[in-house]
Amino acid sequence: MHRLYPQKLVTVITTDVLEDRLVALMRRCGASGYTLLRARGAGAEGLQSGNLDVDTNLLLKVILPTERLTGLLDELDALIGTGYHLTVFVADVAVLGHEKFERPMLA
Amino acid sequence: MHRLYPQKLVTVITTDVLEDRLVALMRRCGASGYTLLRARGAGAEGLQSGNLDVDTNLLLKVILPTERLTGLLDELDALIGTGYHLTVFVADVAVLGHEKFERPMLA
Amino acid sequence: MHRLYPQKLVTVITTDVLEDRLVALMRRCGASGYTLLRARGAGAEGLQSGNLDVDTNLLLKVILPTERLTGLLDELDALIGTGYHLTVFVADVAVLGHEKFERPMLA
Amino acid sequence: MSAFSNLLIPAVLFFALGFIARLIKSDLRFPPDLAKILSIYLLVSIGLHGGVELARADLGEALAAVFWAFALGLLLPVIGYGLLLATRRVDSLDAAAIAAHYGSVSAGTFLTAIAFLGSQGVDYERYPLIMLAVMESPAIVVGLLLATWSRGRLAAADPERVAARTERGNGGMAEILREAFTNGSVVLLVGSMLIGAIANPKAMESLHPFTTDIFMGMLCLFLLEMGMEAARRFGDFRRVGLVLGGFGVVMPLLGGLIGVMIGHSILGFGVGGTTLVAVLGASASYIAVPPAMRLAVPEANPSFYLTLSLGVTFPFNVVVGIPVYYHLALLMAGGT
Amino acid sequence: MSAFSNLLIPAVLFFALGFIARLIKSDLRFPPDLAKILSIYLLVSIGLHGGVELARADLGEALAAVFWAFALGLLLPVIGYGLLLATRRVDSLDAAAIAAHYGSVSAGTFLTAIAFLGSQGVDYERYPLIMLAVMESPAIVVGLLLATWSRGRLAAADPERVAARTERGNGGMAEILREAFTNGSVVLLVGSMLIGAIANPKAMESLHPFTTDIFMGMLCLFLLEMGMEAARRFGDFRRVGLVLGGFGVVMPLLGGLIGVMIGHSILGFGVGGTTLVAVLGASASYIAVPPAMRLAVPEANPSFYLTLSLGVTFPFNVVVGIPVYYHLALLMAGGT
Amino acid sequence: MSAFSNLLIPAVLFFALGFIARLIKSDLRFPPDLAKILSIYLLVSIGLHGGVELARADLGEALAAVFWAFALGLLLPVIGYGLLLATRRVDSLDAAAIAAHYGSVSAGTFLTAIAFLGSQGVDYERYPLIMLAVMESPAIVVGLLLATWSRGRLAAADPERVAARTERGNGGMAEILREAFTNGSVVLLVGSMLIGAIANPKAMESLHPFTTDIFMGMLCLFLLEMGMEAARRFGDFRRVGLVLGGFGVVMPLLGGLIGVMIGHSILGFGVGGTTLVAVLGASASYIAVPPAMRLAVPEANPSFYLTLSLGVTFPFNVVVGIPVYYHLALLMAGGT
Ligand SMILES: Nc1ncnc2c1ncn2[C@@H]1O[C@H](COP(=O)(O)O)[C@@H](O)[C@H]1O
Ligand SMILES: Nc1ncnc2c1ncn2[C@@H]1O[C@H](COP(=O)(O)O)[C@@H](O)[C@H]1O
Ligand SMILES: Nc1ncnc2c1ncn2[C@@H]1O[C@H](COP(=O)(O)O)[C@@H](O)[C@H]1O
Ligand code: NA
Ligand code: NA
Ligand code: NA
Repeated sequence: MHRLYPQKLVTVITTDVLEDRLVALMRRCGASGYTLLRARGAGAEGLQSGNLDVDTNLLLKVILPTERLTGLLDELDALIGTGYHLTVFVADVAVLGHEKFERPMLA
Repeated sequence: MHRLYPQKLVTVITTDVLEDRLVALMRRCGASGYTLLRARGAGAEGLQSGNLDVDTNLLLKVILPTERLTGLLDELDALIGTGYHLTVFVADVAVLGHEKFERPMLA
Repeated sequence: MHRLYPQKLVTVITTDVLEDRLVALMRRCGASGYTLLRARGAGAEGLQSGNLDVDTNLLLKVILPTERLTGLLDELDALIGTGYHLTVFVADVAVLGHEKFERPMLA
Repeated sequence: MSAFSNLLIPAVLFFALGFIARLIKSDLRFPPDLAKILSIYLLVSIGLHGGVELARADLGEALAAVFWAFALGLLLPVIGYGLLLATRRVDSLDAAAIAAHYGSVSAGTFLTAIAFLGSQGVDYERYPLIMLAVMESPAIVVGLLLATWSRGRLAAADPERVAARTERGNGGMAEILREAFTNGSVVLLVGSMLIGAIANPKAMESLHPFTTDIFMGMLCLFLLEMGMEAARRFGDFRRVGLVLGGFGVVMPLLGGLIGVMIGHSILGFGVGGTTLVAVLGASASYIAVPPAMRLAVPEANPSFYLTLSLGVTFPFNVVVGIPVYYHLALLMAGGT
Repeated sequence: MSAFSNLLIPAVLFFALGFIARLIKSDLRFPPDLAKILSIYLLVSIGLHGGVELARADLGEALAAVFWAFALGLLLPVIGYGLLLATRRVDSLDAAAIAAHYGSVSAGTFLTAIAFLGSQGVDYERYPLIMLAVMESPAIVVGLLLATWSRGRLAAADPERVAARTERGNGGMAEILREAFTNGSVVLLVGSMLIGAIANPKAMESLHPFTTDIFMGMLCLFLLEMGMEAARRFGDFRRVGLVLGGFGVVMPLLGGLIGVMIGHSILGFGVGGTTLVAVLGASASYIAVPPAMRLAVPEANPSFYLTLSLGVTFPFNVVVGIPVYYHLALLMAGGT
Repeated sequence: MSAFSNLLIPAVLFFALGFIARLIKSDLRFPPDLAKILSIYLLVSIGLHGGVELARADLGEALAAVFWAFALGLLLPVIGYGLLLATRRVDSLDAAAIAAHYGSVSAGTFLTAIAFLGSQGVDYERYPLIMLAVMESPAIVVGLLLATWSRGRLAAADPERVAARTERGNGGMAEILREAFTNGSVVLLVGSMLIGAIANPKAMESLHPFTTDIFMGMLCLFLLEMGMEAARRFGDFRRVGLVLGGFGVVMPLLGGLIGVMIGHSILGFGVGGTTLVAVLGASASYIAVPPAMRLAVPEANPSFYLTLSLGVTFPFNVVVGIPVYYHLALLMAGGT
């Protein structure tokens, strides 16, 4: 059978104005990397049409070993606590080559 | 532990010509918001290279409380019934701040 | 109840230089289609800012009947074996209209 | 000689470059938005030019041109639909969707024809610019009517299959008309034309470097990308097959012929204007009509209409068709 | 007559076209990056022009212009904040974020005003170009100060709610200043201005076709997209309500009036220059300030400030405001 | 003085602006496609110019230029590979991938050099334009050969590690050659050059405003973005270390020296042409070669070659290198 290992996939959707802050947060939480997608959408803060610098969303995906999840969620919670609007959800995934996701990014 | 609540993540992939129709559908089904990503791809309808207005795909993500899922799937089924090609899949996710996803968007 | 059938969603994140190769691989593995999203990110190979041809990532999503998963993962493993960096993860999803995903693409 | 000189026009050469780049499997790629940006630029620029001409135009002649543009847009899809059903290679909904493309026009082909006339030193009437703006919508409407009618016939034959569809419908006739006339490229082209017609002429002059001077370069880039796109679609030719592929060549020739007759005999244009009307008849839309069909005739398979319009008819017109229509126009002019 | 002729300027007409396209629910869409690309182009071009003027400017007059630009940028948000709190329709953090937009400027509106003056054959002083570059940052700083102050008051009233916030903070004053002055569009505008001022004049001439000749066309495309964006935001009007919507009209009139007084009476500009200073006062930022507020005042709801600045004040200024400020300037000039 | 005047060229100043914007952590960002669009524009424009020159060129001289371009493209990667292995900071596959970049060229650097010569009022031969188009591919081929050879040596040393690799291979030599010569930017540059050479000269003139008049402005925007990108890469300097960073400065000096000798002594160019050949030798590719290496030498870490080529060598050449090569060329010219 394949070497598929269970890990957590955390997805964050928010305004792309927060990009630098979120990336710093990922580093702090020991992620081995992260992926950013440009997004649009709508929600409590209204329409994000993606045409202006201020109304473009980003969707961040990060795969983490389960034991680092709590740390990440704590930080995201704190960010939400200061007033930022984040859509955050966690899914169970099975990764190929799990060691890759256990090595934190170079600072 | 974290306040992670189980909800449903529905993903729809189709031609972006349907954007307005899908967004209206999300509102009708009581979603609290939605996220759109630009996509390309291929499938039964051939290549969608993303270079022309007609062959760009969109990928829509919506998080819903489980009890609203059936209504949404009914509508999507109806759309498929009229001839549109939609790729639809549902995943279980755990969200942070579940009340957020229970408040329908303003009409 | 809805006709939701369990299938596998495989996500591959890597440099978009590999696009043609990955698409060919999807065809070989009998996928009924695939979806590509443009992405940025960072990982072991450093920053992929998305501004140059060489540092743009792509995120590929493919839905497969469970029995075709092993073939796909074997091929992806082989690609990783030749030195390419791929982030690969598999999730369980429930699809609408499962026959759609069982018909391989036209070659 | 003139057929050959077609291939010395930069715009045509860039189209060929794009096509060849795909054939030799080059990894040349355009960012996905570039084609969209260039096509917005081209539509706005042609619109403004058309508007300036409109403001100067003779009302009677302009109305005649508009009338015949409408007529072409209504007639050609019906002919195309008939031909397609006769091939027995597509069902009637696919036929309706494909046919609509041929009643509309391709701005890229039209502009290449203008560059061709320029390189031949042939002058042309400006009315075809107005006709271009008019011809997008009628074909969409006819296409949707043909589709509705086909659906009715299919429903009669097999009530099960189209039940869901007829029940919910896709909006009535009013909705169809609204969509045909508010189509993005129609709005851009017609809107720019109105602006060109009513705006302060001095202010319009300040737009000249943007809309005219750099125009040829923008067109070259656009055709480069379109060459790649055409080759990509041409690769789907197998799906379409030889008979249907033949339609992609016969239909523009037919449309071109009808266009020559209308341009020369009815509208009384010279060789240049007649060539342009022929190109309006011959060319098939790949920008405005496809999304409209995708929305309103979802049962039709887009790879059919995109392959035919973009992969077959477009390159045929750019490389072979334009000089042919020009020679037809010359013949007619000589013949009177 | 001059109010009407405003509507014959292509740039204004394209704005209207974009607005109308959304109203009639056209499927016209711009690729998401096009607005960003056009706005980079416009900022660089204005910056270079401003720089060339700066190099030629009288130091004393330039300093006076800069001083009053600062003053406007500091004063207007405070007035706006007061007015907004008086409406009792938004809480104080929303008021701070909205107010900041009105102390800053909209390059699109400013450029439309220049096109308007051009169409009227009215000459203008170049100092407002420099003022434009200066006015982005002070308003951001004031906005952040107002937000910090509001947060303090809220914390006093309800210690629970803002606890997390005050504890972690959003960076101190130094950070706020750094962010206000390294804002992307500030860097682009001020940087291009410096380049325009120090670069080799002969080399600058080689940029002329890019920065000047095609400028009007680029502005038209930009306003077309902004028209669509404004209409999209205008659709959120319900959320904002009539009273707040009224602020979006009253505030620019007030800012325009103050601008006319500063331009005419203090800086001693002619009708053209005075009109431009009025537009600086009247217009609200929709490019530089919103991201700054989103980052630093996350508690404020962006749909308020975007709807007001982009959906109400921007169209108001482009269609009604500019001719009004021009007439005010004429009145003042006549009155002396 | 001339070294200083380099810094008064708008293109160089915009590069600096982009670099500084990142250093001061401005949130200035370009939409991701803008750099790609600008680079397509620049390649097409240089290609067309080169083609026009090619059509006029003396065949013997052109062939000599092409021959020496090939020679430079083949020689420099070999030198670079040797130097890199000597540093003992990278393994042989990384060395092969990095070295390939230095045999190829950077169009951005080349164009900045042309702007520099323009600002100095120095004329130049046109053959280097043709050499630019030729130099992309040979370096890719040499890079792949070096990588294949390194892989062989690694396999001999440690058969396990590269087993999978050698077994499946990455396509044979034929595939390598095809990929090197169908590389997107090679196709764009060589294709445009052919079009420029064969197209109708009158039609080419209509492209002039697009390819020439607005060129400098487009170059400035491109360099602005590249300045940001260089700074971003420069931030990865730590990963690369001082020794390797030193290579990023020594290698272009070496390449520039060899280029000066070839340009002056072998090809007999004047100061302008010699400077440009030096820049061809000195500059490192950051557009064509990186994707080719990424595909064909996946074992090499892209952050090495991108940091060196884009973060070190590119800014070094733009700010320091070009005036240095120019002075070398002056020296040589004086010395004969
Ligand atoms: N129910 C939802 N499903 C998917 N995406 C959502 C949902 N709610 C919000 N979002 C995304 O999260 C962003 C911020 O949401 P909000 O904070 O509610 O404005 C929106 O612009 C959407 O892109
Ligand atoms: N098996 C699949 N996996 C992932 N995406 C798919 C799959 N099949 C179809 N799609 C996506 O759904 C779009 C529409 O599919 P289709 O209706 O089959 O043409 C395609 O263009 C793809 O982007
Ligand atoms: N832990 C992670 N979570 C999400 N995406 C990742 C992760 N690690 C790597 N990636 C993505 O995969 C790409 C290649 O990763 P790498 O091979 O580690 O450089 C990166 O550029 C990211 O987009
Ligand atoms: Na037609
Ligand atoms: Na203001
Ligand atoms: Na080199």
